Amino acid sequence: VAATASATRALAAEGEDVILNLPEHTTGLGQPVAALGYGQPSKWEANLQRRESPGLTRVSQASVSFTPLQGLFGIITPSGLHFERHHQGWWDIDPSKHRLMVHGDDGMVKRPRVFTMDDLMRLPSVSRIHFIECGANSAPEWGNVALPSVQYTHGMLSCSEFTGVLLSTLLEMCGIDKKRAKYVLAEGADGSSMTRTISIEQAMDDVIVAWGMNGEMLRPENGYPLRLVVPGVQGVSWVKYLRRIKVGDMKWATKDEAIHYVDLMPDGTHRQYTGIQECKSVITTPSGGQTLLDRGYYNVTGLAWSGRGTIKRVDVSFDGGRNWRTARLEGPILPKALTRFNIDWVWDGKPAILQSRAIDSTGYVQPKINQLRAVRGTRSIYHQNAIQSWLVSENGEVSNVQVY
Amino acid sequence: VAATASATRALAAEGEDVILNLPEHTTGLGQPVAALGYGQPSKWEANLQRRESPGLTRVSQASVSFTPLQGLFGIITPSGLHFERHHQGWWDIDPSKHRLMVHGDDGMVKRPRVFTMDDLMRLPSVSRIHFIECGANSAPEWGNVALPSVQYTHGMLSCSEFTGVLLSTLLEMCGIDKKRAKYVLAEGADGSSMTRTISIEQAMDDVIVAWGMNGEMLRPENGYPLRLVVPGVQGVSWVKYLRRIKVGDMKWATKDEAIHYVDLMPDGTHRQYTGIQECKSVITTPSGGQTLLDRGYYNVTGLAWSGRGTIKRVDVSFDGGRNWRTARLEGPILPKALTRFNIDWVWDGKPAILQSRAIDSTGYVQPKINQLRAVRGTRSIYHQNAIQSWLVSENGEVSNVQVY
Amino acid sequence: QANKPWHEIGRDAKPAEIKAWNIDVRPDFKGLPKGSGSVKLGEQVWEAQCASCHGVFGESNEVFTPIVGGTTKEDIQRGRVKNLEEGSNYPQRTTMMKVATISTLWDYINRAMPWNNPKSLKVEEVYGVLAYILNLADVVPEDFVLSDQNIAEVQQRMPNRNGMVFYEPLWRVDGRGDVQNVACMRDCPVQVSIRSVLPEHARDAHGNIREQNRVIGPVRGADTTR
Amino acid sequence: QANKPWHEIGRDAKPAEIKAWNIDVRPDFKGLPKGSGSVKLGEQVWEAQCASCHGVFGESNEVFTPIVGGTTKEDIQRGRVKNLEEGSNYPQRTTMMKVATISTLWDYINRAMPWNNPKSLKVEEVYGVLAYILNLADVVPEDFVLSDQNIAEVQQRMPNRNGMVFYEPLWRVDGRGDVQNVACMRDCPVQVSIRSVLPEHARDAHGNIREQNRVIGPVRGADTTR
Ligand code: HEC
Ligand code: HEC
Ligand SMILES: [Ca+2]
Ligand SMILES: [Ca+2]
Ligand SMILES: [Ca+2]
Ligand SMILES: [Ca+2]
Ligand SMILES: [Ca+2]
Ligand SMILES: [Ca+2]
Ligand SMILES: [Co+2]
Ligand SMILES: [Co+2]
Repeated sequence: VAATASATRALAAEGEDVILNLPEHTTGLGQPVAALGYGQPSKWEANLQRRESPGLTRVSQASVSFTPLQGLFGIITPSGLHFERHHQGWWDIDPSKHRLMVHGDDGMVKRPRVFTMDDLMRLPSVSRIHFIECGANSAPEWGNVALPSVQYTHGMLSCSEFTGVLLSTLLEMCGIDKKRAKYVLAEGADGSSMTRTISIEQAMDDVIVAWGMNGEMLRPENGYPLRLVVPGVQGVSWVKYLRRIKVGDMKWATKDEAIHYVDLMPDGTHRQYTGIQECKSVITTPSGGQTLLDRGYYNVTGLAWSGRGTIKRVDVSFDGGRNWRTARLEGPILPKALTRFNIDWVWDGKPAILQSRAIDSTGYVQPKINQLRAVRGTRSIYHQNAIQSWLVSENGEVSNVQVY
Repeated sequence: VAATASATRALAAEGEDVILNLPEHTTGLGQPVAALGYGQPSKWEANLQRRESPGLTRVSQASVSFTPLQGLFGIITPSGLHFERHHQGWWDIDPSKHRLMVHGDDGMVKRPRVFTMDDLMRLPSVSRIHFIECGANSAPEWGNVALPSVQYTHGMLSCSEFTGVLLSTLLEMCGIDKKRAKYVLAEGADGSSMTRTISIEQAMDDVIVAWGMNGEMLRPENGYPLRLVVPGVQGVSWVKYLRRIKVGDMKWATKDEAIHYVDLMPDGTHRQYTGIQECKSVITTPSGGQTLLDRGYYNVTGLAWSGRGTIKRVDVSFDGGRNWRTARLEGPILPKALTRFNIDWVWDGKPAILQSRAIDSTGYVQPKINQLRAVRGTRSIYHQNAIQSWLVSENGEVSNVQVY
Repeated sequence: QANKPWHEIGRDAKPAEIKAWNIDVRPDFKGLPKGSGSVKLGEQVWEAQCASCHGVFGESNEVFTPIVGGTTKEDIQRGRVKNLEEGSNYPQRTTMMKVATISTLWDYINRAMPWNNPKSLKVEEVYGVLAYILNLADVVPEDFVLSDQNIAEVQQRMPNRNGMVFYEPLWRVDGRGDVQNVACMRDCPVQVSIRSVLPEHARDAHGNIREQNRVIGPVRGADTTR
Repeated sequence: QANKPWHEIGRDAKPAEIKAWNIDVRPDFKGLPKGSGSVKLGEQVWEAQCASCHGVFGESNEVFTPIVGGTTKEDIQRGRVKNLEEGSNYPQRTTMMKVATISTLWDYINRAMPWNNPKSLKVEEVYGVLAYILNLADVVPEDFVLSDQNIAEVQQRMPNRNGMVFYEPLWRVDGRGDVQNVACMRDCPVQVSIRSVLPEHARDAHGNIREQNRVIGPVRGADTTR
């Protein structure tokens, strides 16, 4: 035993075992190409999963699973980890049987039309990178800190390259009454036949009837074979399994714009039709529930986005908002898309409070939670875009706090 | 029977069954969130797989699987469909045991260092979208047409968002001898311990030591947990399972830069160290082996890229290169990344020959196969970046032809 | 202006097809099918097809937030729900407390309920079960028959009918919200102490965060079981 | 110039560690371990560990292109392989026809072969098996002992040693290649007829293309079994 122990010590002094003794993969023959016709992540990555937040909803078919932002890089969300929000469960629809109808009552649409997927995919298409964020992202923290990690505080957020035909192309070919048309209703083919009102201005601008996501078809959980992409607007408007577009002259006050996704104000009124996701950012590493390995240098990294345009600047504070430095932005910086930021930090082992603050192309500066509360109270659920604070304790553990 | 048939006819006159009889997914409850913690493509997409080209190689651990470009959208390649090229098989390496060594003989590196993944992932990182193309992409067609579809003619091509530390950051912190350092050797940890020479200019410019691909860690087939990203340069230089960076003053003439990836010229000499992937493009839909459904309008779409910079313009011909129109480019248009193009086309039912021709930021115009041959002959295997021609026959079937 | 070259792609929708899908009902009742249903019929439907999830009195919090509760006769008169005001101790925000437009309920029940068998109700059943819900909330009497003829009147009794405000700045992309910070960079005014921390019981409520982080990298997940 | 704040990340490499991994051998033989191996030893190694894949005489095309073949005594004198010239009918481009640098072979055999058991050869076995390959190609005689002392001389007998050209424009990102087109837009000069078509037997050689295309969209895969 003594001999073995000293042999081990000698080896350690010489260097690391994983270098000195070549591993099996350096001295053997690996697996063939196309072992997996459709590849999977490494088995060592199994911790990165989308997960439900226990207690948030009562049934999993009307629930949310959150994207593990704590472990992601860049701006593209792996489609397998795209957050989910279903109201009546998800389906894997036979795309050859799927139809899209475009119409309107009372001659609002001159030529009501039906499109197959074959038809739609022949039309002139665009490919654009956009974020999608649930209007209720960060909702549990209007009042106090409630959630342990960035997966649950900010994980109803994803960003993908979408491909499809502009809704304006469809509306124009169906001949809408441009004088009377004010709104569009988008309707899904799931059990809830989810419906949402879109303004005609945005419908004629950058809304996409999309089939492609990150180079392939949409995933079933995200609306295969067809969903609406409404850049900058809360996820619930991005109707999945899109089956119908109806043109009209009045907002529809659908269930999810009359009972939910309405913001309760201090005076007891609800704000209705608050679709825009305002400028927001969050540090993803280090973040809540993570532990720093050591003192010293860290590349602090995070995401910034704005439903109103592009990200112009992100500042980061390490002292709870007293002093700020401007972070590096990675390209591409695109409208209504996530932007990745990075900033140098040397941790001296003392407690520190990390915050990020984004500024968008309109000049809007991401607010503090107390500024939001001063106007909107603590009960509005939706559109919580406050600066997030992470406390790094002396033991290196990072936890969720509110500081302002 | 007569009654049933006439009932069916009546229904058909009224409209389509798939609209009039609501499907199960519109009248039932679907699946819960997080049914799959890591999601998968729709079962209806199973035809889109990466596949080997029979006869190209003799053993599948030293082979290629091709990306199904015929069915992809935008510029991001789904990681599960990223093409594979292995020389001694792939591995799923335990990342906690993986090490990167940076060193050089004779004091070429002042401070030879060993990095764990923990170390590397603390360093300042960048996230950038780049294409990777095998130097042998399109190789079987230097002489004559040989392959039935764009998956096999051009499918050693993918494009992802990569995240990692710039190689220059590592070289600077290890203290290289800037006067004497001329080249860098990159070495993998697989059985072949793949080695490639990189110029110090590029090593100090945009080469990335990457762990992230499309938001998550690299897939095992693509080098998990660490690979080199050498923008604009043929895929074989993007060493997977990267274990070692050595700084030196002479090119190494490794097996894959002295026996393969050398270009045989008409005079019997080989060109050595021909790494750059020059400007190229291809129409992906419609493409070889596809059949148009009908006459009429099509959005013709494809990809363009250049190892020397950005794509400035893509022209498309429908008459075998006699007349050309300029295509729409989708954003973002990034250096050494794929660019998606689209162009309107109305098929009149007559035979047509489709070609695309890319122009990059250096002014280089993608050549015709006869122009390539006039200089390089037909035996150089690598760097076949000729204009691709697709013949649309009267029956709508598209086939691979050469026209110039 | 000439038609685009893709003008002929797709096909005209047939009247029966539009009819089959054109189910939406607007706040002005455009789209509402003619018909009626009594509270009594509604009670039968509710007990057979809704109560298992929503509770016999629409009070259940098991499967979803309660449908009924928290509204008063006074609310029905004012058209504003007092329990939505700050300081209210009512434990839930029920459907009837929030919804301002009766069309929303008709449309939604018709398209989406029962949850596990949506679009199975007949028109009179939708009227009836909505009448039943409204009766539970004291909006209509027990012997009421809701119909396309009287629904506009009932709308005038919705407890929160005056509770909605259209807030344009968050509807328009080019709007400007009501909350904005300034980009102070040095010695900015903040309180030194931490205002809120993660409650101890919440630390482990989402499982062990250690198992939700990568096994390599600059950080590890904290072992939240300890 | 000050160190960057991340200067201390990582750790110094230990000499034994560098030695364990520093295996590359350059064309100037930097990195080549001292030692030697005979053709005779190489023959034993080859027959036991290489021939099953590469053939007894390095001629096999079963697992990879042949290692040996296609070179002549004349090539060895000239340092250029005639069979690489245009019009040659030699069926394969073997390793020995192409490789200009003997270091490449030493380095590669040492790091990668045998394919299913790489890095298992002793230094003298690498010298020996390389000597054996060179003997098969008539570069060295049967009784030769290859060593770090004489390898530079043997380099001077490599059949294709003068066959490599460094082509800088495809090495440098800012280079400019030798083939370029002009962006003609109207009435460009092209031949009307098709120069090459997919051979009939190649149509189905990759499986049925119908099954390699999506079941929806603007196109279908052609049924290439018909
Ligand atoms: C199997 C369970 C189940 C049954 C049966 C059921 N519901 Fe529901 N109901 C739900 C769930 C879950 C939701 C929330 C769906 C969502 O998240 O969008 C809901 C939502 C509703 C809502 C909207 C509530 C709100 O505030 O958004 C109404 C109204 C409603 N149900 C009425 C009915 C009626 C009427 C019936 C019977 C005809 C019925 N439900 C049967 C589960 C059920
Ligand atoms: C199990 C099969 C197998 C065995 C055993 C094997 N090889 Fe190989 N060898 C291969 C394959 C496959 C390749 C090509 C690898 C690649 O694609 O990079 C190769 C490549 C080579 C090459 C480079 C050829 C070229 O042109 O790139 C040399 C030299 C070589 N082997 C020598 C040897 C020697 C010496 C041995 C025994 C000590 C050996 N091989 C044993 C399969 C084998
Ligand atoms: Ca071994
Ligand atoms: Ca659950
Ligand atoms: Ca340390
Ligand atoms: Ca049903
Ligand atoms: Ca095979
Ligand atoms: Ca047609
Ligand atoms: Co939502
Ligand atoms: Co290659």
